[in-house]
Amino acid sequence: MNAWLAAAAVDTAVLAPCLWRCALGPPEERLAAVALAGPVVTVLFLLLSQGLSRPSYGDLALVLAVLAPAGTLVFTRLLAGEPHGDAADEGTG
Amino acid sequence: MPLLGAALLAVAGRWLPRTARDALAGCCALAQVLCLVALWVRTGDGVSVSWLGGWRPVGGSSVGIVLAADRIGVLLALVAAVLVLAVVGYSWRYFEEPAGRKGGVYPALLLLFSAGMCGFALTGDLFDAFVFFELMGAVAYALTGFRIEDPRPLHGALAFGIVNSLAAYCSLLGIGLLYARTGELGLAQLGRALDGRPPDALVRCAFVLVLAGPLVKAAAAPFHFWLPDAHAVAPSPVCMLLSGVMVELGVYGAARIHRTVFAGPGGVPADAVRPVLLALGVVTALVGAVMCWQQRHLKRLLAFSTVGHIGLFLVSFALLTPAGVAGAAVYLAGHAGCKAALFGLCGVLLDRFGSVDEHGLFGRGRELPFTAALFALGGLALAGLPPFGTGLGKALAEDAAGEWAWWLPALYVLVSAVTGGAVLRACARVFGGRGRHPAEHPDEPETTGEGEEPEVRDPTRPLPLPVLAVPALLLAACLAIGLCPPLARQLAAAAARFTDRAGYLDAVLHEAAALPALVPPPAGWTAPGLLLGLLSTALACALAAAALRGPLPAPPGPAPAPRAPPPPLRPAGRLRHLAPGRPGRPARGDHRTGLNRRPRGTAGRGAEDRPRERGAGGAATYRMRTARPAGSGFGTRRADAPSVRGGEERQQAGVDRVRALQGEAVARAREDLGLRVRDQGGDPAQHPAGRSSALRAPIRARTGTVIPRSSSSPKGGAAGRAAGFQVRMPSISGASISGGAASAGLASRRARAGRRRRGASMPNRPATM
Amino acid sequence: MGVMAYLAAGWILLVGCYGLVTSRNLIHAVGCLAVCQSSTYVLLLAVGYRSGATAPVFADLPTDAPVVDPVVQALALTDVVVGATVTALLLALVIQLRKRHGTVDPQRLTGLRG
Amino acid sequence: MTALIAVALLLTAAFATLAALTRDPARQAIVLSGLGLALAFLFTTLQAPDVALSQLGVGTAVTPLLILLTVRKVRRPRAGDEPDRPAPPDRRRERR
Amino acid sequence: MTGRHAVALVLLSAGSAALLLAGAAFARLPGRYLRLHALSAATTLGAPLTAAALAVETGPGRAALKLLLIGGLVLAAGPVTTMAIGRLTARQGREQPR
Repeated sequence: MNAWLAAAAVDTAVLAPCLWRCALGPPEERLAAVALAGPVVTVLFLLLSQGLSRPSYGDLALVLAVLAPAGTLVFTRLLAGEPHGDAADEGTG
Repeated sequence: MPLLGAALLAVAGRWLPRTARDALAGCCALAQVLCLVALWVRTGDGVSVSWLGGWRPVGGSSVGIVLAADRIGVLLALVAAVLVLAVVGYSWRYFEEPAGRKGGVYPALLLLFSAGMCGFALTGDLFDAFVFFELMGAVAYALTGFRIEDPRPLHGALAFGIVNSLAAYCSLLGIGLLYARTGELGLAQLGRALDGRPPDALVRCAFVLVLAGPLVKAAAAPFHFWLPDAHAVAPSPVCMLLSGVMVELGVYGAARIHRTVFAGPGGVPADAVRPVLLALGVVTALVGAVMCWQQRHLKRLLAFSTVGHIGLFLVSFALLTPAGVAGAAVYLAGHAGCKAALFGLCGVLLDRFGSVDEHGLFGRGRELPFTAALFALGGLALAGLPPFGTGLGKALAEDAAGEWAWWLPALYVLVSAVTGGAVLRACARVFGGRGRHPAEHPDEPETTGEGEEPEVRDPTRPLPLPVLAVPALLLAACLAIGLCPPLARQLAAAAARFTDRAGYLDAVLHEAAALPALVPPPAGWTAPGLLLGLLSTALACALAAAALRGPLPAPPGPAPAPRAPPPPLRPAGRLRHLAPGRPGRPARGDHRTGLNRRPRGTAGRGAEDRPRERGAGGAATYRMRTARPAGSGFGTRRADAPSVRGGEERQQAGVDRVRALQGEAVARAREDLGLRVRDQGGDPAQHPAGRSSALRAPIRARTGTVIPRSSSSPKGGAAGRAAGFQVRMPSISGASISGGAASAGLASRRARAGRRRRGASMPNRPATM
Repeated sequence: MGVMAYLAAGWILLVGCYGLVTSRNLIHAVGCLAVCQSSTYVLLLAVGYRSGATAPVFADLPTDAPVVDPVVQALALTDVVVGATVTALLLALVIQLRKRHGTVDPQRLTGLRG
Repeated sequence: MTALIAVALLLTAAFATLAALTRDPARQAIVLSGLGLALAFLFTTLQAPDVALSQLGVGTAVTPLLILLTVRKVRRPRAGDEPDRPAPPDRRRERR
Repeated sequence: MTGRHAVALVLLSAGSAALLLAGAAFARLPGRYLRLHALSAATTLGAPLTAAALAVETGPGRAALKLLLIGGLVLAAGPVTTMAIGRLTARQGREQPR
């Protein structure tokens, strides 16, 4: 257990609020929680790669750094105009 | 090989013409069959082992992936390949090919399916078995949804997917546990590794988990529910595959895994396994038989009979003796042939009449004597008539089971008699018009065969040859299995090999060339077997006769009094081009019940597609004019142009049917009006499809069709276009009122289908007839 | 750790199954299926994990370093791909269902089946 | 390291529970995305970066996207059907 | 070496503190727009600082460049996603006021 791993363990705590906020509210708030979790997990990957002294794990962080914002943007596109709530759910046709 | 063909087809399917695609698929399937036959010969009495990539075992341990074939496995693969070949031939002229872009998808899927099945049958590696299992499953979902015939139980197909996937994940968990325990993945290696340890709870847990997958796939008792729904949905040729071999592969997988991995001293003791599997099999068989007897939807009937037979296979296997396995193998091969043939014949009925409802088709099959003969033969074979392979297999299995418990042969006789009897009953009704006409009982929540979307809606076209030839050939194969004693003997030897666990381990791990000779169980006709087969057949005939004479339709239900003189025909979507003439029959009350809740595709297509060719505006036009606000151009235009072009011969051909139907159309239209008034008055409780559709019913009634959902604002171009599009489908009559299922997409898709067909096959003639 | 991983896998499976059987929406059911599937990943990888070992990627590693079991990782990879395929197919079926029935509620569907 | 794995396991289990208990599919898709992240983290701590990579792609991006697309298509069938229904106007015109 | 290590540790602790702060803010702040600010704190401070710490630790070279690239990516993507979510929140809030 070196400093990097310890930092990773500490930073994992940030995911708890993400989880908490992910459990509540309309989709856009949950999306904000996931959008926060993205950079956090990126950082975690970085720290892990350093702490385990495997530089190749850094690729994960790179992938996630590219993927997470893109995914978030696509989510916002898809959720836009989505009448949220179950009231507008299925049942018609 | 099939994988190669599938890839080739998927890529090349866009450009190749249809014939070439089918020929290519046929060649691939044929090549696969030939390969497997060669493998069968080469395997001989042993086990052929092939290590992929040349990772041969060193001193009995290996990390490579192994394919190990003994004859039971090859048999299964062979059956799968033959059925795929048959299905490719059957689908040759059966399906309308979907539009160009999706060209070769269907044969490609078929070949992929066969690859999955063969791989599952031949693999010697547990994880590979999982992968092939999932491949098989995924392709099966895709095929099931490929051309949905009966949209109502579609969620059954979805349940099929979800339940099977879940079971597969359970298997995977079990595999993970086994791996954790032993560090091996090959079946043989696992078995050997388990032999060295005392049995413990983890292994038992893994056993249950691993076997969950194949057993669910095999539709064993608590999980049988997905099968009939999926089979009712799937296109008939796909049903041939699903019912003929995929379900049986589940049994095979369970048997293989148990025999190889868990049968040793470190596994699960046989005394614990046997009662459980026996109970499962017995319950499955009984459930299948009883449910089979109650069905009137022919495909569901056949599907439940498959469930019943699966129960029988499970019982035979659960005996854990070579004789039982031999019986199951022969039975299975015979059953695959005759069940596939029966499904193929169902496809013929669907093709001709657009329905597979036993009652609705009453007597209509008289014009198809050859089909009738085949259907009856299939029913007899299902009941276990001696010369057929099913009879032989049943006799062998009964023989083996009789040694264990006296009542098991009785179970065999009962189940096969009931399922065969149900088929014979249906056959007599549909093709012979025997017995009293079944009464319609509209309030009964029963799945009928009405409302199917016929795959081929052009009955004037001559019946394509392969559609009849393939079932005939399959039945002949079934007969051949029974008539060819060497085959059965070989299978018996194979069964002995199958149960010889040590030999399998040796062959796989140490490449033992010569395996010890085994004493095969007897395989041949014996007097008791013959007698029992005859007995069950006689019982089946008696049951069918009793069902025809006695109160209908099924023993458990309350015998319904005939409520109204039932119509001679259930018009499955081809009455709408009749003139709005002659008020004839009294209004029928039963199309409120959800039997007809969907819009019928035929007339809608015709209306949309070739307005001037149609016989007349028909009932729906009549309805349209009265129901909609005046001045909505389509209905009136339609009524003004009732000229017929090129329909003479068709009318000659169908004149009596037309007469019978004319009045009904009008009656139906009137009924719709009355119904609509009631709907607007709003009595949601009476509405069969529940609250939501009742609320929407007035809207639908005004436009004569479904309009976009009220909540999502039918504004603008898209929705308006959709509505206009729909209005030109006058036939969405009572159907759309009484149901919640109509949708513009559906109707228009049919419209497109019709257009395609017309362009393809019958340039001159209305397809709706 | 070992026991905990098994427990976590079992818990995920159970929760997924619970969501599956109480689902009122087929899309939700498919999502729950994905949850169930993730339990298999967890189990497989936990089975292969060894303390103090590292990933079997030898690009930047001496070849005699202790590594975790590569077989389970291959299995899990296969599983991921298979799961994605199955999810996509099932969702396609759901769309079909919606087109035909106008609902994705299995209970309402059961009523419709009539 | 063990502590990290334990935390990741807990996190994964919590996300899974949440994903299974979220009834609305759109929200569930987002939670599934979070589950994918948690799983990827867990895999990395379990020394399986390649699996984590594919999980990032599949579990975090593709599956939730598929679900969201389905939700969209299901909620608004007209709009969803539109591209599926070419209904070639030329043929209809020539019929008339 | 130790000097560089110390700098890295300082940067790391700063980044971690920023992340933790963002997490706490995300949990505690009332109102959805306020919570979005927490998001930007993580992306503009936490992730780049940590990446910089790692880069300092590894020393100059291609690896450090990659780390900095990752940090820069997160930094650049942060405002964009925040803005997108904010716009989405605004739109949804207008359609269905809560």
